[in-house]
Amino acid sequence: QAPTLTIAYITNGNTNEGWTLINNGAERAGQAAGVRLISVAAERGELSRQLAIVEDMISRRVNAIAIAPVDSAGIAPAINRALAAGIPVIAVDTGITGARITSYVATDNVRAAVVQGRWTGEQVRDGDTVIYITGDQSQSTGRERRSGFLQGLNEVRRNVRVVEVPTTWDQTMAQNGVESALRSHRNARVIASAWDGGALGARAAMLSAGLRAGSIQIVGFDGSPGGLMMMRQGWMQANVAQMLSRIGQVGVETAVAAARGQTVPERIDTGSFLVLPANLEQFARDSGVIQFMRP
Amino acid sequence: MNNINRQDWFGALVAVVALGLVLSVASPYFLTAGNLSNVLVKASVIALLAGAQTFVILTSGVDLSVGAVTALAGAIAGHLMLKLGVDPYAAIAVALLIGIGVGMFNGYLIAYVGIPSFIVTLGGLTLWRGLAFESTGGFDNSGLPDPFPFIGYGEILGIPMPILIMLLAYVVMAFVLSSTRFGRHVYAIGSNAAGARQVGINIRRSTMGVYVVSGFVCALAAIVLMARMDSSSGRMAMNFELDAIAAVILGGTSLFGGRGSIWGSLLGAILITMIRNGMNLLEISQFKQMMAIGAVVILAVWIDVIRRKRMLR
Amino acid sequence: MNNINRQDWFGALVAVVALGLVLSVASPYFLTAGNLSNVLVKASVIALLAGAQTFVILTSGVDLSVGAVTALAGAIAGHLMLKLGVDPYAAIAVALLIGIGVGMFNGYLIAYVGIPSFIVTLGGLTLWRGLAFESTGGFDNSGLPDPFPFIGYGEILGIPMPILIMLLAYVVMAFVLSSTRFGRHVYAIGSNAAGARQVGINIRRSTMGVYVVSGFVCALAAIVLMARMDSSSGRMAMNFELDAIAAVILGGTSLFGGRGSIWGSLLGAILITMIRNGMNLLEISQFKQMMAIGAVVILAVWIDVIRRKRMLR
Amino acid sequence: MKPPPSVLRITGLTKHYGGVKALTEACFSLAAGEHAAIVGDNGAGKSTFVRLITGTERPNAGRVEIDGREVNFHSPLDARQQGIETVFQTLAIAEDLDVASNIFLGRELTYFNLGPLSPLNHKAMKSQAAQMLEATGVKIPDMSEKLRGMSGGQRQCVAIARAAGFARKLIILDEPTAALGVQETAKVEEIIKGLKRSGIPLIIISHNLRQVFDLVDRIWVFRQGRIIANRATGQTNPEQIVGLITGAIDPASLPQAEEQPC
Amino acid sequence: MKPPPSVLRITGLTKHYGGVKALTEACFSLAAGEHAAIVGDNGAGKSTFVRLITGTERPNAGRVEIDGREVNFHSPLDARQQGIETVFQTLAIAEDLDVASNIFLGRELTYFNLGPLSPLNHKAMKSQAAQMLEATGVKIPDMSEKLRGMSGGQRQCVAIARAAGFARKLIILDEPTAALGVQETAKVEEIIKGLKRSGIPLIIISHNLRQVFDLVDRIWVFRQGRIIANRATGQTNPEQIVGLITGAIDPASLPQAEEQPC
Ligand SMILES: Nc1ncnc2c1ncn2[C@@H]1O[C@H](COP(=O)(O)OP(=O)(O)OP(=O)(O)O)[C@@H](O)[C@H]1O
Ligand SMILES: Nc1ncnc2c1ncn2[C@@H]1O[C@H](COP(=O)(O)OP(=O)(O)OP(=O)(O)O)[C@@H](O)[C@H]1O
Ligand SMILES: [Mg+2]
Ligand SMILES: [Mg+2]
Repeated sequence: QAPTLTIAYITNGNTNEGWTLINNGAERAGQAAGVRLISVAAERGELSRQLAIVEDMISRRVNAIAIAPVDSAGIAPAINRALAAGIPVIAVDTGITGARITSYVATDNVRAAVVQGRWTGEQVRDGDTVIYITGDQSQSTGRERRSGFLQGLNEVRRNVRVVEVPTTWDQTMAQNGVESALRSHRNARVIASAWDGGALGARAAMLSAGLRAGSIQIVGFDGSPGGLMMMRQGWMQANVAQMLSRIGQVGVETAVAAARGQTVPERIDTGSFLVLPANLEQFARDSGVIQFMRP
Repeated sequence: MNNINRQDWFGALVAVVALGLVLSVASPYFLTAGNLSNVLVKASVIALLAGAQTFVILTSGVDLSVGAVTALAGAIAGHLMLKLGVDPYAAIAVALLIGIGVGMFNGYLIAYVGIPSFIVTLGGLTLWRGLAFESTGGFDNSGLPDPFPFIGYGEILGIPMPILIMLLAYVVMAFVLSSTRFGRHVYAIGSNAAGARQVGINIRRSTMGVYVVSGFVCALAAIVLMARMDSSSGRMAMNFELDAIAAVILGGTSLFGGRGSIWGSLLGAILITMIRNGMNLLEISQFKQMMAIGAVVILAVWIDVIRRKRMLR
Repeated sequence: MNNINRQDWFGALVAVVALGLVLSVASPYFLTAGNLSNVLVKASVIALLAGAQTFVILTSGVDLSVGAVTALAGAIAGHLMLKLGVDPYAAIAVALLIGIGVGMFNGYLIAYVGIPSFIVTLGGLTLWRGLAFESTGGFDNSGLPDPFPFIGYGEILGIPMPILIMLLAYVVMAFVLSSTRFGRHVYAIGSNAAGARQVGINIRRSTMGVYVVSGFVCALAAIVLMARMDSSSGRMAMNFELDAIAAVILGGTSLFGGRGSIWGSLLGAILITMIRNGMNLLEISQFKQMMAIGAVVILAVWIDVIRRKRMLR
Repeated sequence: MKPPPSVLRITGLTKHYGGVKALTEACFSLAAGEHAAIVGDNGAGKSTFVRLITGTERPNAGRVEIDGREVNFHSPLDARQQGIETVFQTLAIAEDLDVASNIFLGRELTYFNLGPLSPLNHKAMKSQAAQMLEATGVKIPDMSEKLRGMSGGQRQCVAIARAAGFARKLIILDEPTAALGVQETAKVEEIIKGLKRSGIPLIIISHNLRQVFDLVDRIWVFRQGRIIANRATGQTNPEQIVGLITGAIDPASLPQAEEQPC
Repeated sequence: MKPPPSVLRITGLTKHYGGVKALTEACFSLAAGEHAAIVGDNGAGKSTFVRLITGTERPNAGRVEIDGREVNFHSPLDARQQGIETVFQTLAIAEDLDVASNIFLGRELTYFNLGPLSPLNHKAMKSQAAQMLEATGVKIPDMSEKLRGMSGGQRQCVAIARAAGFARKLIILDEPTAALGVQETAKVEEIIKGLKRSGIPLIIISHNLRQVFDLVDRIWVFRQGRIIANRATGQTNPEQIVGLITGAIDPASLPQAEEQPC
């Protein structure tokens, strides 16, 4: 009988709902596969801390590493040392540049954001105003979602004024920004957010401006319980859902497979899904997010 | 010598007015009907935290845990209401008790054990936020029941509730600081702790009191903030501690204790909110916003320093 | 009375040893061959920043911008080398000059204009990081040319380069603080700035010097950090300022200036690194880790405080 | 004849700081209504003695009795609650507060009692402070200024006014007139004589022998951390006291009968 | 007869803090080798005068000449570079440093000169500090202790030793013996007499008239922020000076011929 495999799952320390779901998926996959899963986080999203964790895991000779890098490029030297030590490395959610990793499991952020942009474009006419709540532009996820969104929007409508609300993935920042934006752009038709927390902020901003649910359309990104709840209550009209717990689950499954010496694909797109009120309940059930939503 | 321009907070007042003028020239929307009250509403949470912080800084301490305590009180209250179906008023009471409890914990370690406030509250910064995440599993709770919508968006006599709550807290805090025995002792401890002890002030009890006030006001801020966000989570009020401290110092209170006033902190909080808010009105990009915020904070105090020097001549 | 256990840093030493014992009992991986030198390598960047911070805190100032300055120097050096093809040694020189330049800016505003150090460096905290992002467009630069791989992973006489650089800097800083005129004035300013001025110390020049040292050492830390990460970006060293300050205070230096030693800060940095590292070894989950780190920081000082009280009896 | 009951009796009081023996086995007593002086070289341990009996610091050993009952002050708060007021050599003033606030520090006048939240009666404090200060003879041009800018003598008078105004059981003055001018010194000596008349016992530390002989009933001599002798003022003279302070006179050579036992 | 050249000449020196007139139109002069005393009530403006002429604070108006040349001190550093040493009433000591470091504060002995980075000669400083302190007669049990724990007199002696050891051009002492014991006061007076013999001019502020008449050539009287009179010690007496200080004697009633003009 083979000894139990040890798999390291190293997350990036993000503490929002989306990441909670991804991490839950990873842990469930670890249990299901019957491996020993060491699950650790780079505290406060600090790269050098994550580097230190990877090095610890190398010295512990784990059988495979699944990692959500804090920084695509910065993690590369440690990853290269892990690979050199014969440890397969699977990137989860965020890619790694500068290292030939075993596999990359994620939503294609650009592709998903293009869907968000197209949907938005279909809701507006030329000359309309759209508010876009931007994720942190110092991170590739934030940059990819923004460029994908703008790309998709421009494919459908060229003459749209986009008012950007910059944030660092912070809900209060999003709320304050949208409040200001609504003040100077009362005619905004759609608020798009780079993540669901921003959408929650947008709803609060509408509340404080005395606007009713639906008077401005909100489109989210993530498919997190909070976002889907908003849709259920009529505050959100569309949500580009990532298969959140699937990302974590597939990431760990792929790591287990690689540790067992099986060959795994270099890129696994866990896909995205445009959730609309019509297919909301179905999606919530199928993705398992429903267990985190209040009835 | 109580001329208005000799007050510690006069610089903050000038900065608020000056920045207000700049913004209303730069953006036609700044002076619109609701925006001024809007600035106050947005400032209300930072203002509450800055008010709490003022007590602490006046005793020459510092409370780095205000943001984390806000998150803990808010996250648990939200979790109780939405996940466990607890009555909202009971949840509010629990939040306030959490604030008082954390304040007592901080106060005990600082006043009775003698650990520096910086360490206790730096530890608290991650300890309480970690607890907030742990106890909610990292999930948000949105769509809060009554009376939260009223607290967040209601009005009494045309004054939005967040402003009302904040001003009420300020009036009480200002009274306590300027006109009660406890307030007097707060200043004395910050000015000369050893001396205050020698004349027979119970500096331990007063210091404890300061952190309890801080914890309680943080919980109050948590209630206002979650009502405003219509949701709560362990991520609430992230990094608010530095804004709160900056507001206090912009308001003219000395970081070394003993000198300053609470109304200055309110002005400081408004100033910081206007800076952040103004950037959004001007649609400045994320990175340029960061730079501008830093520069304006330095500039505001720079002008104040020059003014004071002039005055001394 | 120079018994080792009366030194300010003795508490940190005890905590390091105690935590080391706990970790090697709890996790078989802690004492593996390379792990001890590994802890030192990991501590090197925080240690450098804590060393810089020690100078500032001894004058009763505080430098909240150390992380941001590190990011600015590192991000620009990386951008110069990889995007603009500048020679690595020239880029290193530029990084060091940036550190000195920011230090002079801080020092000027604090010593000559008279703005509180908290405000100048709080403004700098976002100002410099914003500038780092802005000038690199928010993009990373990875795969650094020679000599960075050697700086990050090379060894001389079996000692890893990051440790070597850090220790060298510490020896120089310790000498400057304990055995030069400048070092003596740093302590005097922190102890009694008005008095130091009255006896004819040029407190402005010395204060300026302190911030220049801080800026320079931050740039040095940036070079070590980017070499270790084999990349640089504006996100480098995020939130390191609180760790650096905590290391200094854990090391026994008083936040009010005039008292403390630089070797304590090294011990403090090692302690903080071990705490964070130990949590990973013990496989504590993310939220519990946050709580544990906060609790251990408080606990470390708690024990020290009790030890000192015992000693006084 | 039975000796009058001691207000304060101290035996074996000892305080060492690391290797520095600030005070060793001090033994002292003060009768009801008695005014005593403590004299001695710089560094003889006089202020340390004051800090120990007011609870500012804890002794390494020793026993303090007030009115025949042992007391164990953990902080100056305990001493103050027993009615002991002190002017410390370091004055214990809050530089950021004004004169009235300093005089009433820890004893604020309030409109009614709500514990720590009692509302202050600013007006009463201001007028009473002015009155109390007047007794010291010092002139303060603007009473609402903070103490930070005040002259050395002005600060010292604030501390004296405070202690003199609130003492009930015992008042301790550590070099109260060191920074005072001729007029102010005379006024403060008047205050001390007034306390004598009202029967409040007092301990004064002073380097001014003229003052000591003018004011007190008994002189205690400290030397190198020990209390080496005490003499009733009437039975000694300045030369003898100086000799004891400097060590030129061996205390053992003096008649023991005149010593106050303790 | 031509008057001897003035080392220090001050005219119209004025300093107001808000509404408090600490010093108004002060006029003062000091001849080469002369020792002068400044006397006056608490709050009369004596320490303010010292702070102004040492550059610690800037005057609102007035002119300071040293050796006949106008000087404009922007900080105490400028004064020190001219060889002026001062014992401030607030002592200007760093409580966290030990005795030797305090005595050599700002004048550290070094092995060789590298500007601010000059390496300190700890040994030389320690031994010289012990010597300089001995002259003041104070006993300090452990020279390597920090000043924080030291007694009032010990601190004051550290500041005196520092000033006396480094003065070249002028030495200013603000109530130097206020906290000193009998022996130490005598020793410090010895030091002052030594300075007189070596021809170093000196200004002493003191409330002790016995001391003043013993030590100096001329007495300047401050009253309510003004210099109202000056008298050569030989031509006056303590009663007259007390009268001037308290205002009992009108300075205009005194013969003007004996006044030192300035
Ligand atoms: N906290 C302390 N740490 C170390 N030494 C101390 C401390 N407090 C006092 N000492 C030492 O104890 C001795 C007695 O000091 P104390 O202040 O009692 O003297 P004093 O008699 O009041 O002198 P003075 O007349 O100068 O005020 C001195 O040698 C002093 O240096
Ligand atoms: N920084 C300041 N702010 C306000 N008032 C001040 C300041 N400095 C001095 N004063 C006032 O100026 C006057 C003169 O003070 P100064 O210290 O010169 O007196 P002094 O003659 O030295 O008295 P003493 O004999 O008590 O030391 C006092 O009334 C004092 O309160
Ligand atoms: Mg004393
Ligand atoms: Mg004076």
